[in-house]
Amino acid sequence: MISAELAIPLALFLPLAGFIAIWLIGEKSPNLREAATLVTGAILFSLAVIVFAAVAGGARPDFELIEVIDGLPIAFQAEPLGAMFAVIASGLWIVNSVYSIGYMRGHGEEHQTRFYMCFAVAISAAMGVAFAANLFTLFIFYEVLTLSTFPLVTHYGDAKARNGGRIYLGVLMATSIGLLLPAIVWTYAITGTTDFVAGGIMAAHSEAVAPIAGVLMGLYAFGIGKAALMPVHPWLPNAMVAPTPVSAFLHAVAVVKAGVFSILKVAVYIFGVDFLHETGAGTPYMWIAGGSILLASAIAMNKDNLKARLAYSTVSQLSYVTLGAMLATQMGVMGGAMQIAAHALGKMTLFMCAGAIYVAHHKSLVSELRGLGRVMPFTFGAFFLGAMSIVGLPPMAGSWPKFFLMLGAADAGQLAIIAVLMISSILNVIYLLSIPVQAFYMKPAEDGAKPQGAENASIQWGNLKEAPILCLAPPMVTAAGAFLLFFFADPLYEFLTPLIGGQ
Amino acid sequence: MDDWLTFILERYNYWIVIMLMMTGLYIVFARGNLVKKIVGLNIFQTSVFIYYITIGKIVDGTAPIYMGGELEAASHHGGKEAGGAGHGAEAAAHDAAAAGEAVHAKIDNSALDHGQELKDALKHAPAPEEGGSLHELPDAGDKIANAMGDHLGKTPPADASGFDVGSAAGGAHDAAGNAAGGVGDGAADALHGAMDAVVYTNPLPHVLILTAIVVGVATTAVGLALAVRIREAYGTIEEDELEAADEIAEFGHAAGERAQAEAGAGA
Amino acid sequence: MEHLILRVTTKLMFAPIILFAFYVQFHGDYGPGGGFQAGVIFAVAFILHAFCFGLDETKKVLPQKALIVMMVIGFLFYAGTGVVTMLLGANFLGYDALVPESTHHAGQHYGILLVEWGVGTAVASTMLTIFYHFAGREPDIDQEDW
Amino acid sequence: MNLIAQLPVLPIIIPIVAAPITLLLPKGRVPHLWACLFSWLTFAACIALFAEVSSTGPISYHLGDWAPPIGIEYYIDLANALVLLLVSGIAAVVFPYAYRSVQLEVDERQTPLFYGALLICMTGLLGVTITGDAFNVFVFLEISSLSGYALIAMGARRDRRALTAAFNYLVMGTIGATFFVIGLGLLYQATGTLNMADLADRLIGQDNRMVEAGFAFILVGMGLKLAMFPMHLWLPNAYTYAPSAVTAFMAATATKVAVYVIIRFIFSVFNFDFAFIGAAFTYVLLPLGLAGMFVASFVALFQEDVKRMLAYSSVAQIGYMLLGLSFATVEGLTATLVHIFNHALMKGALFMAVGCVVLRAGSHSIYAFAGLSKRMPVTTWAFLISGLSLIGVPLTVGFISKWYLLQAAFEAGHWYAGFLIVASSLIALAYVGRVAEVMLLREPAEDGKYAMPKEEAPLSMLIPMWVLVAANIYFGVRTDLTGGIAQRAAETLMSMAGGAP
Repeated sequence: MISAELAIPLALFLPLAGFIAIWLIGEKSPNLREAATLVTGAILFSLAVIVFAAVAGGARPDFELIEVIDGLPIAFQAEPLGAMFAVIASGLWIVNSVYSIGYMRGHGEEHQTRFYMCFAVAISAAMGVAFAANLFTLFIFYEVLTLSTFPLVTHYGDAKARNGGRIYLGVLMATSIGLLLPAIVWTYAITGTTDFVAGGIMAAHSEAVAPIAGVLMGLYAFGIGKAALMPVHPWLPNAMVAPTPVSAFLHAVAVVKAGVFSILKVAVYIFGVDFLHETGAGTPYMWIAGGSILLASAIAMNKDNLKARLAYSTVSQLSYVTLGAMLATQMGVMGGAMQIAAHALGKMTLFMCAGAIYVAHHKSLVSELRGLGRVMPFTFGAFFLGAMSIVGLPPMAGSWPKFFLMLGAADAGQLAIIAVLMISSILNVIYLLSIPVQAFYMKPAEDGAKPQGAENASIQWGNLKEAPILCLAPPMVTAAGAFLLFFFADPLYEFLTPLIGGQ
Repeated sequence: MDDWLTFILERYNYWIVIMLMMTGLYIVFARGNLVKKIVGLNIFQTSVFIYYITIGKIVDGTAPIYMGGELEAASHHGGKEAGGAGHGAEAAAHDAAAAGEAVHAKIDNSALDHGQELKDALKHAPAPEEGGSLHELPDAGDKIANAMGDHLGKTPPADASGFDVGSAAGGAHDAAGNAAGGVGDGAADALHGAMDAVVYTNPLPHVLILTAIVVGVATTAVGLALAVRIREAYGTIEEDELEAADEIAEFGHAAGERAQAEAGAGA
Repeated sequence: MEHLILRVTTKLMFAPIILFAFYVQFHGDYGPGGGFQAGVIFAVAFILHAFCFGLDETKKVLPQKALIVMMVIGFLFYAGTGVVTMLLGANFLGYDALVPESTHHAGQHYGILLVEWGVGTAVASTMLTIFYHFAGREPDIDQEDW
Repeated sequence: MNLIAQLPVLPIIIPIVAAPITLLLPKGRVPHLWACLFSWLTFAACIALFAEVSSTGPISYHLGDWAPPIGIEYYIDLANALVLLLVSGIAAVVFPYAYRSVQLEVDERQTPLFYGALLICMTGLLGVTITGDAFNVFVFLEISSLSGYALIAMGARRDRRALTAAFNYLVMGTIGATFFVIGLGLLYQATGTLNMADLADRLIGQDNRMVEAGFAFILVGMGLKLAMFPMHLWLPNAYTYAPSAVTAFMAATATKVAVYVIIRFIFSVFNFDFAFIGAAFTYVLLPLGLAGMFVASFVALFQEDVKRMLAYSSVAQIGYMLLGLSFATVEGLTATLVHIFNHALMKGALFMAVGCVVLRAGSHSIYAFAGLSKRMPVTTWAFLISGLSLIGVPLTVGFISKWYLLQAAFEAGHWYAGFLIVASSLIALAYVGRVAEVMLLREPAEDGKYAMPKEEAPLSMLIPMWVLVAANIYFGVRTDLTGGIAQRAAETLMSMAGGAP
């Protein structure tokens, strides 16, 4: 059994070993190459679980790589939030890899080696973000994550991909260098440290921080562009030019999760919930997050392209986490943290379903999906469960974060936020649940190509045309995960309790 | 009115320097002909040479040549010490023997060394003229010290702050600065009387300027060489024509270039 | 024949100019003068020669290759003196190390002579090189065009 | 001979003795190998010197055994030991790199001259850095500049505009140097000494117009040399048309040394008692640094020529250095010293990468970079990594620079400057990203002017380039050498100038 202390550095370097293996194997033997990816993923997941178990036992394993500038080491320390993120990211990475194999082969994509190499670097960076012991380390891996996913976003290399890539890199780098970096340096200049400390580091320097706390929080909230708080969200819809596995990776596994994860970390371990509450620094951003939730939902409703709709749905859902952090109450933070897990599973399912539909039928518009449920019942079944989770309906995992967020809003006395959450749920129902309903119950449009069997009044098992099994199984697994998480919410709550100061 | 006139006339060397300097700069910027630019540059540099030399010039001073008797030599060098290196009185008196020795160091050494590196630039070197003439002097260190002490002692203490004495002792080159001008003169007169010996011009600026001249020659040579090459490459040395030629070359080129590259890149 | 007077005068002047160059060179040890001035005067003799007899004639006497060698040797003479003093245990150009037991700093004397000699050689050859290059450039453009 | 005692003079003696001998060597490989050998020896001497200084403290070396303030003194403390290390290190990398590039870009008959001049240029830069005598600074400065003009003009084989660029540089450089001499003259007139330490002593309390004028002349003169905005107009052309190896060397060292001279004069010769020093910080260095950062970056954004783009970027980066300086704090000075070092690493690597492209494509236009990743992947990655460093991405030296600079800005209370710094790096992101996109995502030209064979640059160029790229990463993670030393140096300089340590 590997100790948790050892597991952290291994989790960082293992994907890089996988990177080299993938590189060396290359196009010579695609099967071997994919095997390398999967083996890496499996080991990585078990490492993350080891860390998770250790953290659950109350340990805080740490590891210091190198001290770059005096007082600024690249150091790692596992705490509940990070351990949870690591487990989610590495676990979903396996699912995503399996799915990628099916998708990329089903599509006959080029540059597959580069694709898997970049994935390996990105997951390593995600692990770095998850275990970062200070803002400095977090920033480093945050940037590595941005850069390593850039080739994924521009995978097709055509004009559209170039444009999407430009926006992706432009927004993420501009916000991180332009806002996040100054925020970190400012924090460092004031407090002399960037370490994540339970209860926050600002409280001890409240005199210096209090006047600028609002500004600083704003720099963090918008500087962490990956959290896609409006108006720094445009990179997310524009990154949709990438192959679907990439979208799934961006939306569920690593990238946006790294963003909201960072926001939570900043709120909890840099500002500290109490300090945030006292200064009210988060309040303006709470409203912005609330606005972001509603606005993105409204935009999503008007998107006919399935992936675009899901992208805006992500923007909306991410703001739940930001909202939770900015509520500056214990329940809010808890809701935000659980939202990371719940949304990962739910959105992963939806994206993989979208990809599966595309692989099987080359449909990407919502309006084209009518009746398709009769041909792809498993896919749309999974989609339905995922959508339920996102909306927040029991018995899916997504219902818990909503519950905690409402509790948090009530604690904070922000009744309007509760209204926002309610309206948002209704909008979610409209734009997400309508899709499987249409697919199962409505006839396809008169014009346009109709998949054989779509017009049947009921599912005829002989006519099924599902995506390849490697594309189909993963969303079903994650949908099942979202279902199970509903029942195991209590262990997760217990696990995350230290985050909000409990024992 | 008189004050004004005196003020202006006393500083005639500065006016010359400034006029030359501005003339040179004006030529550099206003003339399009490259050779004329170099001429302007030369005038500009020369003004600086003149400036350096005039600040080392002493009324009634002579060239710093070895003149005979050891005592006399000692007194020159004592004087030169204070002026050339411009030590404050305290500094000079503090360790006159050491300082005396250091004098020649500055003189021939700076000449040599400035020269050394320069020579490399154009394989020239300035002449450290005084080098040889001073070689015996360290022996006379004690005497220098004594002479120095005497001179300094005789300097009217009333209007001599350490700094003023130092510069004045050197023969009142203008080192006293604008503010200390009058004081310096007075001190210098006093010293003249006291020394009753040969006063000579501070040689250090000359040595520096020798170096600067070498740099100037080198610059001119490189500049003219470039002008010749430009003439061969472009057929003109008029700046506006050069710019026009480049413009034609660039845009005649660039338009086609872009189209070609776009086509090639399949953009 | 129109240059006859000039040429004869040049021939007469050539040797005295060189001689004066050497005087300035060595007297530089005691009074105004030294390698830089001497080098220029030395070069002037040859430049005068080139004016009256043509550059090709001068190049026969002092070919350009030789000038480069002179330049390098002159410089190395100078730098070499410095290096030698370093090898003898003093600092760079610490002439006293040349004759360490001297009571009246004879090393200074020798050192400066050596250095000046190198300087003179280098300056003379550099001046001539510059002159050769400018004067020897093929005039591929008509005079009027300048 | 006691080698340790003679160490301070070796970085000057070694190359200056080697340089003239290159003229006598036959054309071809030999001058190059000769110059390489001596550049490495110089580097070794500088390393030894640096080790000596960092362990035993400042060294003073008296030329000709004449004690300062009369004799010329070489004075080496941590600040200039760092710059010495930098200049000689870059030279040690550029010299091996130069061979193939020079073969293509410089007339063969001129190669011995080229290497000789490059050695002299290096000597001059080392001399400026090492000397403790103000007039000596001028002399060495002109040695490096004169050889620099000649080196730039040698680019005329590929593009005749190199000649005009060199001429303009010569005019501006000479004016700058002459201004510097005027400034020295005024200081000499005021104090009667040229030794920097002695000058500092005697300037105490002399807050008169002559000293002020002297300072102004020195600042403007060096401003011209270091291409301080708006006196940078000579630089883009000079860097664009010079042979690649020269650009790589000069971009990495020449302006840095000039910045060092400004630092040396402000902190070691003048001091904070002078009101005009504070005014210079507030009204000259700060606004000009900021303006340079933005205007030059912005101009760089629209360049079609990658070399020129990088040249403008250099002007912008100089803005960072001046900005760090203008905070007048230890942190700011540390940031400037760190950035001097780091920027040399990144710009050296970038210009070397451009040199590799020029070798194969024969052009440094951005169109020649189309699809480069498919033709010269090794060069492409070198360019990308150093480009990321220029932007300031973590794990590269650029990030370290930005970090120090930002920290200095916030601690000095100039928080707006902090945001302007990052805003300017975003422009860097845009122009580097533009080239990166062309390299990675465009298809290479199949025919026409920019078509080129799918062939990497030779190893003799790749290895030196990757040494610098590796340094970009290494010093981005280990900052003991840059950050630690720079901080100690900054503290020393600051205490010399009488500022708060």
